[in-house]
Amino acid sequence: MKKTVDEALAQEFGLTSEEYARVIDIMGRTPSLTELGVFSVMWSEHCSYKSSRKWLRTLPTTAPWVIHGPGENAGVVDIGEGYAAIFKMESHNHPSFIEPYQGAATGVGGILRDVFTMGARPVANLNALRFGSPETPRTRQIIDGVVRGIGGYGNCVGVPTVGGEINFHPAYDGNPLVNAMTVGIARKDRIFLSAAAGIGNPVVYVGSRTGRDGIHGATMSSAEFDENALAKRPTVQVGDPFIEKLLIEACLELMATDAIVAIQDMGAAGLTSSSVEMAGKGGVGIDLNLDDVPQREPGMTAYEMMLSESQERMLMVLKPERTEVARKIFEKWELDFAIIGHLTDTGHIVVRHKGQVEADIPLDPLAEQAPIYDRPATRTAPPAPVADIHAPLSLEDMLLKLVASPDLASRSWVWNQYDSTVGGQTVRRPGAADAAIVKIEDTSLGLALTTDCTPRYCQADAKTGGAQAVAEAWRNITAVGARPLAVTDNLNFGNPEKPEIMGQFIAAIEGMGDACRELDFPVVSGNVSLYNETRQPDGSTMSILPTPAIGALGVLEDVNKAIGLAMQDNADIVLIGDTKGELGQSVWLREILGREEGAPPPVDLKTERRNGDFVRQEILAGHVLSCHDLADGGILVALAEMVMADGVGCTLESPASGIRPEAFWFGEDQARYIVCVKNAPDLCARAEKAGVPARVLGRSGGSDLILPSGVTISAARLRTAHDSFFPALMAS
Amino acid sequence: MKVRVTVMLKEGVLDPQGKAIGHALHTLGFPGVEAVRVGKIIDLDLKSTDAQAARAEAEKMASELLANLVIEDFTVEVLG
Amino acid sequence: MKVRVTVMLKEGVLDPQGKAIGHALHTLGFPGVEAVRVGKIIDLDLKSTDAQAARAEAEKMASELLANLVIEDFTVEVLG
Amino acid sequence: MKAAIVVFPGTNRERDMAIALRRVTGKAPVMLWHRDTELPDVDLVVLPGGFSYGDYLRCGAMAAHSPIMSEIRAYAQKGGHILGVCNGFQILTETGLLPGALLRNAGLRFLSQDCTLRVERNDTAFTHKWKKGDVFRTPMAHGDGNYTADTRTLEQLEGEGLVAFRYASATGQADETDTLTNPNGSMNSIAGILSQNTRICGMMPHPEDLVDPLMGGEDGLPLFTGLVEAIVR
Ligand SMILES: Nc1ncnc2c1ncn2[C@@H]1O[C@H](COP(=O)(O)OP(=O)(O)O)[C@@H](O)[C@H]1O
Ligand SMILES: [Mg+2]
Repeated sequence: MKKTVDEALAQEFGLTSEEYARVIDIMGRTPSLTELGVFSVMWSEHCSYKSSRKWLRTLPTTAPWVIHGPGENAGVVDIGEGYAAIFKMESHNHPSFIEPYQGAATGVGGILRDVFTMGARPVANLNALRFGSPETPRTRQIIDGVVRGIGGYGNCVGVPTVGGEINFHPAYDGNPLVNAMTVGIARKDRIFLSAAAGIGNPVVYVGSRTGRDGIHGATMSSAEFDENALAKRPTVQVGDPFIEKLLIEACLELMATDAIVAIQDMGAAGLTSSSVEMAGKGGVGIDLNLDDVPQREPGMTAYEMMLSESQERMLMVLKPERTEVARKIFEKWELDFAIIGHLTDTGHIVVRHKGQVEADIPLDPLAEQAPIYDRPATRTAPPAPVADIHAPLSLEDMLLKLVASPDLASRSWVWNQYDSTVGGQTVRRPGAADAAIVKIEDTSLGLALTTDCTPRYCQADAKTGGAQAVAEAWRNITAVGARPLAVTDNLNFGNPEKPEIMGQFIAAIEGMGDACRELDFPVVSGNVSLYNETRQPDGSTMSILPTPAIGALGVLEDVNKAIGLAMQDNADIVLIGDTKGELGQSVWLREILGREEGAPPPVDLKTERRNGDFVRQEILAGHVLSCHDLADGGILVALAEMVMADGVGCTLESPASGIRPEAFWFGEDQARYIVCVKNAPDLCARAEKAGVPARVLGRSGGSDLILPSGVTISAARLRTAHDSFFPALMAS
Repeated sequence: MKVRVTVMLKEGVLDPQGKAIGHALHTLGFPGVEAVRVGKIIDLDLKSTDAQAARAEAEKMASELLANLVIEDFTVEVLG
Repeated sequence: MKVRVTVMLKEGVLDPQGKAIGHALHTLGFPGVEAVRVGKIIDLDLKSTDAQAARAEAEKMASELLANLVIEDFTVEVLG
Repeated sequence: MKAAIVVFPGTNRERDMAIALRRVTGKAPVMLWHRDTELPDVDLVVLPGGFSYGDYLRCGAMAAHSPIMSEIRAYAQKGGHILGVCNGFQILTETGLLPGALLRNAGLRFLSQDCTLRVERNDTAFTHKWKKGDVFRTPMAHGDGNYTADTRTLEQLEGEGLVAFRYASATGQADETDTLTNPNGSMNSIAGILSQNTRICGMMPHPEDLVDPLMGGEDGLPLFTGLVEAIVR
């Protein structure tokens, strides 16, 4: 199978004519097949961020506590006591549609490697998921596979899965989103980077063997390449969490020695991107001899090995005199270990196989001349406000319907398949607080972790939606008493070559950037997933809702001060923040009136900050028994969630707000929290001083939620409604 | 009719189980093992009394549910 | 030699997987399924070139590791 | 009490177990590697939870053949105390040190949730801090915890009182057919069993993950404080 390299092949590989011309210019000749493969993956959207880079650069990425921002395998922040938290989120959307179990599983595997490659022991996983209409059988299959896959991988490697989020919308029918986040912990002075150094130093391959998995998964289908080979060339990668677990332990053991100069996981575009990036960052050349690459299948070509996306592999540059120490460690863990090359001073990557030079590419132009596009963008006009609102049902019927609706129903069916306690450090499991809390062993520190995004807000107004996603994440971390430190993002959008999609993308980033700046919440890592579109039977394409998922991290200096969201007995219930009754794009509007309309609730970042800082202070001062931030579903849904958590009820007062009841109870105004306190008057006095609106909603006690009308809904009844959605869906 | 559906990973797809078992057999003192592949058997008792029909039915079940054709192949065998 | 070890749950041991598959097949519109049992295949590539020896070796592996005789039975078949 | 924890490739709850043991003994347990061929002089050997060998083939099957297991067998023969939790329990059944087997959960899904256990006897090193019939909460996290045994084995276990813990309701009712209280479908709601000399205990749930109020409670602690008291040198 000898393919001639020409422009047509370059196009099959996903390069444009101009890009191919640039390749020829850099090489000064027609590239070899392997070289073309290297260029095409390095210049793919996935590796080069060619449509997004210009805009990503506008995000704030620094703060005194940021140790490494974007550009490394994951973001690194100082959390105190000599420790750093290392975290990142990454998508595996397309693979999860093709093969939900393996797609999601390998997504978890990939993000774990991004984190432990920097020297961190992974301590928590989260996952942000978006599925199509729950009614379709294919959605159920995808949910089943994705949840099993995330659990199958995370449970086996022994990293607790402590949080995440799930939304449903028909826009995800052909494009489910699987965004996985990993958080790890390292000593602040023991962080490993990927820049190679030391001419002559050995380049070492460890982990699983290389097979023909996922070759060119990112840029083209291999079917066109050679039809007969399709069966032999699975684009689906199969994960082996057992090997990953060994790899984590072996790498951490090696990292405790001083053998490593640089290390990088082999992610997308495997050996190509890892070797090119390590050498490129270090400003050195690299020679690889593929004869020495551990191979799973006979007869693999250089092209196949360079582009394989086989999982559970890492590339390292070692100090030559420590190579044997390293080899012993990997032998102990029964993993492949091979010296496959060395660093050079040529500034080129040279790939040899069976005595032939299969590729010889200058690294600087490969990186520096990678395309960057400033794609045309059009902004979508903000939607008109909603009008003609009326409540067709009683308050209790609407509440019961909402807590059972797909986006608000209990996710316990999902998280009960994820090991959330392994490690013995999980202080708050899923559902117990707005952010999950994981203690850092041998310290008093706790990490607060969450993922957030409200895609329907982003669809209506991408800028507000981008800001809201960041604000909600910040609020969730604040609500447990933690100090928000930094975020990672996963920007999931449609085809950037469409001006309106590019417009959404740019607007969402503007909103995110504004919020991150105002809240001192820099972006330290992230991932972009574009082209999330499905061709419709009529030839048109359907794009997903713009989904800039935010993963966020905060720290508690004293983890004992963390609080949860469960209603506490015999306490005052106070609402913090102002309520205007924003029903545009609300869950209420969609679930009760069947309308997806209006403008999302405005995000006022100064208010967000003031209210949040106040709540956090109150929590850390020990005045707050429990706290829940307000989001989807508004006040009444939040109260119901607090009641359901531990079965402690409450009696609500008439709001006398001058707002329509449904707008008061279900409006999704931002920057709000509900707190349980022993002494409401004192809290309200302090709030007034701080310029923070606060009002008493009622008192806790009993086991019923009692509405101002006197109508009583038992915690048990709420729970039945809340808990039934997932099991019923998945049993059908 | 009794029908046996055998499901195996496609050639080239990583078989983590097979790999681990092969490894374990080596350390257990079976150096003569060169490769291990793991598969699934689904034995079906079908009402049908016609071998032809039973096979067709089983093939349909296999491609719709029993095998994941993205990564697996299957064979059907009528046991009688 | 290629040898196939087939491991099935013992008669009488509950097979929840088989039951679930049977159920799923019914709801998928295969009412003709009366019972389903699920088992495992372990295909071994052995260095041995002697069928007799290969079988003996596989039987030893099966009873030592591949099957748990408390709940499972196995059969060995030399594929050649 | 000197304790050792055995680590197999794929073990992942050794740290949790070490924290629980350190909490009651005040010192770090000895960590053993599956290829070790010598057991140090210890009073308790713990096989912790995890996915030894990825749970491939059968949970615990490959670990049961590790070099260290022949030492542990000899240690058992001499009357040593062994605790196997989750994957450790599976390994103990695969080695034959405890009877029966652990099948895939009846619902065919991994179960990570709290369950309640009823203490069936309190005259063993593992259970004496409780009263017979006591009920306590503990997390469980497994895909294959559905205890099964043939009728004779089951009769023997019950007849000789070798069931240590049963899944039960908060009020202590055990019902094999109730998926709420017996989530994995175990026969006779069996969650943990003992060897004939009551020195070996295997159980599926994770008391080691509930030994600290910060993590939600200390319901699992009596197992460990009890071991320290019972096994005095
Ligand atoms: N995919 C998931 N995996 C694990 N936990 C999840 C997942 N989706 C939601 N959760 C958990 O369910 C709870 C409620 O989620 P969500 O409604 O998104 O919270 P909020 O609106 O307060 O941010 C949280 O504890 C969250 O971490
Ligand atoms: Mg959230």
